[in-house]
Amino acid sequence: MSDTMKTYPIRKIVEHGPGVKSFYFDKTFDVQAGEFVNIWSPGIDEKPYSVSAVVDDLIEISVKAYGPFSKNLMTKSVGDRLGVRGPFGHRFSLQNNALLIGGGIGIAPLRILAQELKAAGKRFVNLLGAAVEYEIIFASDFEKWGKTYFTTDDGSKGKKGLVTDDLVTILEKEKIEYIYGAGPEIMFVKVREIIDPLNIPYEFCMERYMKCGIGICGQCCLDGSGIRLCVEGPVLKKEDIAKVTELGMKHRDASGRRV
Amino acid sequence: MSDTMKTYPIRKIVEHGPGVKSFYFDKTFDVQAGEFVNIWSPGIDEKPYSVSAVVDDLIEISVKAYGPFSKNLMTKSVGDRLGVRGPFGHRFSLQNNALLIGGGIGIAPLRILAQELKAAGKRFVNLLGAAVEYEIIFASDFEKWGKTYFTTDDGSKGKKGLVTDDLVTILEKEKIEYIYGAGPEIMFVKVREIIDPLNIPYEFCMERYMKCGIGICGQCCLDGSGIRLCVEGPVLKKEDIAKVTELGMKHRDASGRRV
Amino acid sequence: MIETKLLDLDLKSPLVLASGILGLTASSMKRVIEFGAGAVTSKSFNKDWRTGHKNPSIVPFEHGMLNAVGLSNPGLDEMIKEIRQYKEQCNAPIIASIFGRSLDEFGEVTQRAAESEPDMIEVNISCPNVHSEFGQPFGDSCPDTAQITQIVKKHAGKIPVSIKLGPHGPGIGVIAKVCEENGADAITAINTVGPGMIIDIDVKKPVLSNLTGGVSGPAILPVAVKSVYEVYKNVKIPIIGTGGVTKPSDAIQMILAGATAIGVGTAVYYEGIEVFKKLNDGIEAYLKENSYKSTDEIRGAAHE
Amino acid sequence: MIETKLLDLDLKSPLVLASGILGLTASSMKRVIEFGAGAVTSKSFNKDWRTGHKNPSIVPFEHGMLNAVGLSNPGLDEMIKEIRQYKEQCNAPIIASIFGRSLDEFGEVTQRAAESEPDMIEVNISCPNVHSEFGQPFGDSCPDTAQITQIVKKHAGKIPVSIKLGPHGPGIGVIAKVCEENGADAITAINTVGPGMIIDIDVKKPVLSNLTGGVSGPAILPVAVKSVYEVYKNVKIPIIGTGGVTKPSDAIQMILAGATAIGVGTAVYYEGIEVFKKLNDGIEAYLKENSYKSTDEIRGAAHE
Ligand SMILES: Cc1cc2nc3c(=O)[nH]c(=O)nc-3n(C[C@H](O)[C@H](O)[C@H](O)COP(=O)(O)OP(=O)(O)OC[C@H]3O[C@@H](n4cnc5c(N)ncnc54)[C@H](O)[C@@H]3O)c2cc1C
Ligand SMILES: Cc1cc2nc3c(=O)[nH]c(=O)nc-3n(C[C@H](O)[C@H](O)[C@H](O)COP(=O)(O)OP(=O)(O)OC[C@H]3O[C@@H](n4cnc5c(N)ncnc54)[C@H](O)[C@@H]3O)c2cc1C
Ligand SMILES: Cc1cc2nc3c(=O)[nH]c(=O)nc-3n(C[C@H](O)[C@H](O)[C@H](O)COP(=O)(O)O)c2cc1C
Ligand SMILES: Cc1cc2nc3c(=O)[nH]c(=O)nc-3n(C[C@H](O)[C@H](O)[C@H](O)COP(=O)(O)O)c2cc1C
Ligand code: FES
Ligand code: FES
Repeated sequence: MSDTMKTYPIRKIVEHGPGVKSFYFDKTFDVQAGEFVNIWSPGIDEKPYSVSAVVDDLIEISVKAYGPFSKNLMTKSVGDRLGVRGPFGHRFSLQNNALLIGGGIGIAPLRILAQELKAAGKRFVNLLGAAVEYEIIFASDFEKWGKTYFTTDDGSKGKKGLVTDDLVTILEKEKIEYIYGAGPEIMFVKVREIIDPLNIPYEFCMERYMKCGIGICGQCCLDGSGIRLCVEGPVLKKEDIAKVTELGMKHRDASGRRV
Repeated sequence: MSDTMKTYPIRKIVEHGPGVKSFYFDKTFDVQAGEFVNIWSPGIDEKPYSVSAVVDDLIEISVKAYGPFSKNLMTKSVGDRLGVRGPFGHRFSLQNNALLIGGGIGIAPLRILAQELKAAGKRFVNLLGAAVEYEIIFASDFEKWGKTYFTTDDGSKGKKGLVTDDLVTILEKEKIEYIYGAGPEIMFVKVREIIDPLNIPYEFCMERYMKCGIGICGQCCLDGSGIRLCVEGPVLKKEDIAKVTELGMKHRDASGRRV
Repeated sequence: MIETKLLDLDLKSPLVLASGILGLTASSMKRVIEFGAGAVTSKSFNKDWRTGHKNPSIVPFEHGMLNAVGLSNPGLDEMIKEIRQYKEQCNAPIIASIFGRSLDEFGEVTQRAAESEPDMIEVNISCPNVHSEFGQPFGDSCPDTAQITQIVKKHAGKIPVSIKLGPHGPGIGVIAKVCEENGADAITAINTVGPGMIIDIDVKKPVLSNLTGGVSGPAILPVAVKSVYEVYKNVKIPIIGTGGVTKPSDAIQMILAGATAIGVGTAVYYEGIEVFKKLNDGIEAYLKENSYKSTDEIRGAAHE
Repeated sequence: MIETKLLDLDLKSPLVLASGILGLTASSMKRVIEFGAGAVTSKSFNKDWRTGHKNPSIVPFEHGMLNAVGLSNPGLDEMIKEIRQYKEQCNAPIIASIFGRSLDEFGEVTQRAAESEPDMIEVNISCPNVHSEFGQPFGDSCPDTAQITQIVKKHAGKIPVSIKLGPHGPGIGVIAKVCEENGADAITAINTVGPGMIIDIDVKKPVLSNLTGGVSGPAILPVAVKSVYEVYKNVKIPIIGTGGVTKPSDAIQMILAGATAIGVGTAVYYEGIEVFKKLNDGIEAYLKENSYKSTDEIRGAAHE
């Protein structure tokens, strides 16, 4: 693990679909499900990305093209050097009979979680949703490892609709005792409305604008508890999320303003 | 071992005679025969002193009052704190059938050497000289550990005269195969005149004005080889001493001038 | 036994969270108090919000940290809200750190900041990351420092004012004296050192988006201790000694040099947010061992 | 492949022994060359010898070193002898480092030093340890720097002159430009940082007899790299990049920032006198890996 800046050549690139790619780097440190790295594109910017898998001697991150930075990453080729700092943050726990709910690129951190749950011999079920089929990355892996439900906005894969639509039924049918979530914050809000009444414990992998990633700038602190998402998070347990007074609300941008 | 400054309370003081004292400190690092420490008297100065013994959990240095600094040390009491940095420098080797030749306070480093030779089961003989009896510190220890000859300028102990007077006879009588020397440089010069023709290997513990003690200021470098006495010394082997072009000549003072 | 009186403020610990570290929100500053700080300092803010420099803006190296956040801040209005919120939830003193790009802005920001009734206003005239925009830090010039101190005092009302100085310029002792003569109630020393630069030898580019960044952390401790020593020698007003404090012995060096309170920033990275408790315990242990009743007994002792 | 041309001088390695480290005697400087340095710099000397400050005058801390030797030196006559002796025994370039307490002394010392025909004369106008005696370093003032550069050039004859700058003052880029405009042939950057202070918390006293000392070693690397970057941006003359270089990557950062040669001082303590070989090997390995033929191909590359 290294917080000091070091750049590594991209070893491999996989394109999952338009504007969704995985990048692979030499595994120079151990990493656990839920942890993230800061990716520096020299001359451009540096932003946090969850590690989505550890394959052989490579670590993988998966990026969806949103704005300037992620779009810049899409232009990178094998051999180009990117700064990789980390791993940062706090991991997922490993529970049995869990449901993994992933939305869009949020599926990335669930991929490595599934890897670890499998290795730990835990049973788990997956519920993955996205706008279109190709945004559901690693679909086949998830199916290989456990029962997997899909939803897409356009019905191009699995059921047309949102992951929350059949959530209750799946929870009962699959005898789910624990929930892991990763995706847009609006998804967490909706999921909580459903599962809080049912008293199911859970962990969500959250995102906030991050600057330092090492717990000193305060950029990622959550209102309510003051918890630093980059250190105590990005994976938060039910109890911690309950303390967050800004969930689903405006977040802070680079200046610290809520936008 | 620590080169950074740290002060320790004096645990014990032994007065050998007028202006000759041993000071004891907690043994906070391992030390070997020939190595020295830098002693800082806060507000006064800092100078190098050979470790003269390791007794139980204490390390000992032995000081003779010369000028301002050593005289200041004489005024210290048990409990007073002195800076102790080190150990610095390069140790004595441990050879069999050795003669330890000590002059004045130079006997100090020979004391710990004798300790180690004894522990290593080596046979050795001692030849110790000083101005007056009480300046021959640790006399009883040396006698306990091996055959010991004494000389004093005033005959108050052993033979009246210099250590060099009977050197040749002792070398033959005691079948000496190796020589260790510590004391005033003039003693080395005289001893070499005698033993170089006899082809006996030797090591001398030498002194030069020292500033840093850690090999960067250049104050203690010997003309000829450029060897740093504080790092490659203070114990030098015959071959290294042969390269020294300034032996017994003027030495450099704090400014670096030869005086 | 480590309770400390900073001017009229009662601090449970001499440790003050340094500006720019976890100082953006009420919740986060409250949390730092819960972990043992005696007071907190807000992130420096000015009139309008600033996005600051792009990432990388905060990068550790083997012996410290470089930062060029570029005084990013949510601006006056947001920060005042956070300070008010903090005061509702927490009664440990809070110091509002402010800056401006002009004399007028310093005055205006002070006046508005004062409305939120912070326990002290700290004036950052020494940030080395904003040269390009402001030229050399104001704190490097005696006349500028005098003017800023006056205008801030004028608008701060009864709220005490501390001027935050850097190690550079014409000599920190001289500048501190200027601050005192112009009415400053305290001095915070020091801001970051340098600035410095780290170059990645593989991509052959400076790592920080701003190219250079101020140096903080263990590497600057001796410079900070020396600065506090200089200030203490030159002024009577209390000092918030800041720079590189990571271990208890570092904090004690600061007190011996003359600091009343001790700023802690980068150590939050090296030691975790628990650093405040660790330092408190270490300072207390030192006082006990040497049978002192409070830090007052050893403040400035290194000058004797 | 690491052979370096510094002005007209041919160096087998870009590494130059920094002034004040093992630079008192011919024998010791010759030894440094044998261990892999491309050139050596003598200890700074002035007209009369100076005893300098009492010990402790050189004290490491966790991240670097503090020194306040107080420019102790055996004086002009002795040092000229040593330089002559060195040149008889060794053909690697030697740089004579000189200083003075007045303009005239700078001139006089230069003239006499020139007689011993060093390959370069380095002018130390940036030692932070002699304030009390000389006030702020000359190098903090543009007019002083201009005058000194002129008078030294006047007396140096055909021997090239490098001005040694500190990181402080009005901005090292500005000062370097002043040096260039007044005829300097090279810039050495930087001298020590700070100064700093270490206080022993048990005896409650500053450790250095001089109380404060200049900071060198790993702690100052980023400030040194930034300084070299600034100088390179502002002048055309070559730079001897100095400050905190300990690992090969440090030396490479210096070259990327714009250094032609690299000064190595405190690393002799951290890595032993073998450091020169270690650095040479590391630099060569880097050039090979990236298939460069010489350091010329990457000098200043961080500016692109
Ligand atoms: C702990 C953590 C882990 C992350 N892991 C990943 C990951 O595995 N894969 C990945 O692609 N991104 C991930 N992100 C988000 C990533 O850091 C960037 O924010 C994202 O790539 C967008 O950056 P940008 O500059 O391209 O877009 P920006 O210019 O920052 O934003 C452009 C638009 O995209 C929106 N946006 C920005 N980030 C996100 C986001 N993460 N999710 C949804 N909308 C967003 C913004 O609100 C804005 O509307 C993670 C963020 C955090 C804090
Ligand atoms: C590696 C090393 C080990 C040393 N070990 C010891 C030790 O175990 N015990 C000890 O007492 N000293 C030892 N010394 C010498 C010690 O460092 C001081 O130099 C000595 O105490 C005198 O210092 P001073 O300031 O009192 O006298 P100074 O003011 O330095 O000198 C006063 C007079 O004493 C003479 N003098 C100084 N040092 C010595 C010396 N070492 N031997 C003979 N004459 C000297 C000077 O030439 C001068 O004439 C050692 C020196 C070195 C370099
Ligand atoms: C990431 C970061 C941001 C900072 N932001 C500010 C700031 O906004 N205002 C300010 O006066 N000082 C700021 N500083 C300087 C610190 O307050 C402190 O003076 C300096 O870091 C030295 O202390 P330290 O070594 O304990 O961090 C910042 C420091 C860091 C590391
Ligand atoms: C013990 C010591 C003595 C020094 N003496 C001088 C000197 O006489 N003249 C000079 O120009 N620089 C002197 N310096 C500064 C060094 O030449 C160098 O500029 C500085 O130490 C930074 O480089 P470094 O980190 O590699 O040591 C000295 C440095 C040290 C550590
Ligand atoms: S991103 Fe800086 S504290 Fe979390
Ligand atoms: S005393 Fe400094 S090099 Fe030996």
